[in-house]
Amino acid sequence: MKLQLRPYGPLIPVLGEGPLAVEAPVHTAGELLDWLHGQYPDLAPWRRRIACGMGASLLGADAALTDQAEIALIPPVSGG
Amino acid sequence: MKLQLRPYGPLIPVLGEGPLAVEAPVHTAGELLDWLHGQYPDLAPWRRRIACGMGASLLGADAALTDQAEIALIPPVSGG
Amino acid sequence: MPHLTSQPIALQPLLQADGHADGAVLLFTGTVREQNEGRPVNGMSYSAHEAMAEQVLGEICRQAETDFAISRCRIIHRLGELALGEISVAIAVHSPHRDQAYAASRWAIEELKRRVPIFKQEHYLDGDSRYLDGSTLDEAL
Amino acid sequence: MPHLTSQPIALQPLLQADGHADGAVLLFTGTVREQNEGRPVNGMSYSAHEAMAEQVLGEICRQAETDFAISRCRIIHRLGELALGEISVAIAVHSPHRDQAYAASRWAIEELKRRVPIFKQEHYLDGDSRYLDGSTLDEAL
Repeated sequence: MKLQLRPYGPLIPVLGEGPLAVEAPVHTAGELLDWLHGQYPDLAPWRRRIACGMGASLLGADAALTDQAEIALIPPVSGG
Repeated sequence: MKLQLRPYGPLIPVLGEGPLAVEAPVHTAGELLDWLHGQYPDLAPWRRRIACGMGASLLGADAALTDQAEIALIPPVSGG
Repeated sequence: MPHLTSQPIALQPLLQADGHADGAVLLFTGTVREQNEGRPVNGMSYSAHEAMAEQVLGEICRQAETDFAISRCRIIHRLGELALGEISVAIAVHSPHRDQAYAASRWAIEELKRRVPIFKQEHYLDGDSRYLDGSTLDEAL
Repeated sequence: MPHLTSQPIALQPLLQADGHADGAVLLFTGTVREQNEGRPVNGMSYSAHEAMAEQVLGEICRQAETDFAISRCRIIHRLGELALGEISVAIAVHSPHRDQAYAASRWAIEELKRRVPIFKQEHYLDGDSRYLDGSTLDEAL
């Protein structure tokens, strides 16, 4: 499906400012991240450390994605 | 000996604003308080709860008093 | 009142009480330090997933108010470029009693660091910059 | 800088940092509440053994700075007649890290309540007044 990816924080130097339009053979948030790690080996430091978000909510690994969705890619947080 | 007593806080309604000039047959801070409790039965709620001070320091029970000293009578503290 | 701002954080409104029911106010502020892990720092950038950060900060405030029985918790986090000494975050807790104020404030700053999608980039005196490593979100996949 | 004042406590100077070494500032303020133990209050008077209170407050600040490895501890206590909502005490701790700031601030307010010869008299809405019971000094005889 087609997705708009929006990387945050330290993912921006790797993936660009975004939104990043991709066409990925995936159905869930977990599959999207697996696919993304395959496409972008430079994401290796963030293996199992990226959360997916849609709107103001986080998505579980099994959350179904919909075509054209905008998905936030959220690395570890460091506010304060 | 002659002493000037300076009561603080809730001791003021009992002993007056002070300084209170007394002539007391005592040598130490502990003896002074014992004598004072004898003279002022209304001090009963503060039995073992008054500290004596001289200048900016507290006096132990055995601290020797000197004639004409000004002695602070310090009830439980309630700042904050 | 938004939790995120690109302007310097004004503390006075955070300290202002709504009434006279509270005996304790505790204000925590975090500021940009001149060094981190031994490296001289000359500034900091903060960015955020703003919609999510607003929501999570609101949840933290409401949960602090409920769980610690305090009257009010407000959190403001700065975004953008910050110079040395500038305030990056302020947490103000108003409470009838001080015990709860300290506990709630301490909890709120830890929750913020653990859960809120804000990202800190340190700028060093030597011209280098670095995103700081942080706390992986629970839902990370 | 004296620790006791009969003027309203100004918070801004307490928040002002000396440099850029500190990442955390914690400000605690105690204010006059509209009720205590269920009785409606309309004001408070604070008096002190001023010389001794100044000295003990100075000792508390210095000990906080040493024992908790913080940069600065300042305490200001108000004396005289206070209306509802007025600040009776402010404790400001500046510290490189927040853990020590919270620990030092908490310790300082407890020490103040335990050791500093200040006396609080509550004034009630019904015209009655009462000195609050407090903490007996260690040297009490």
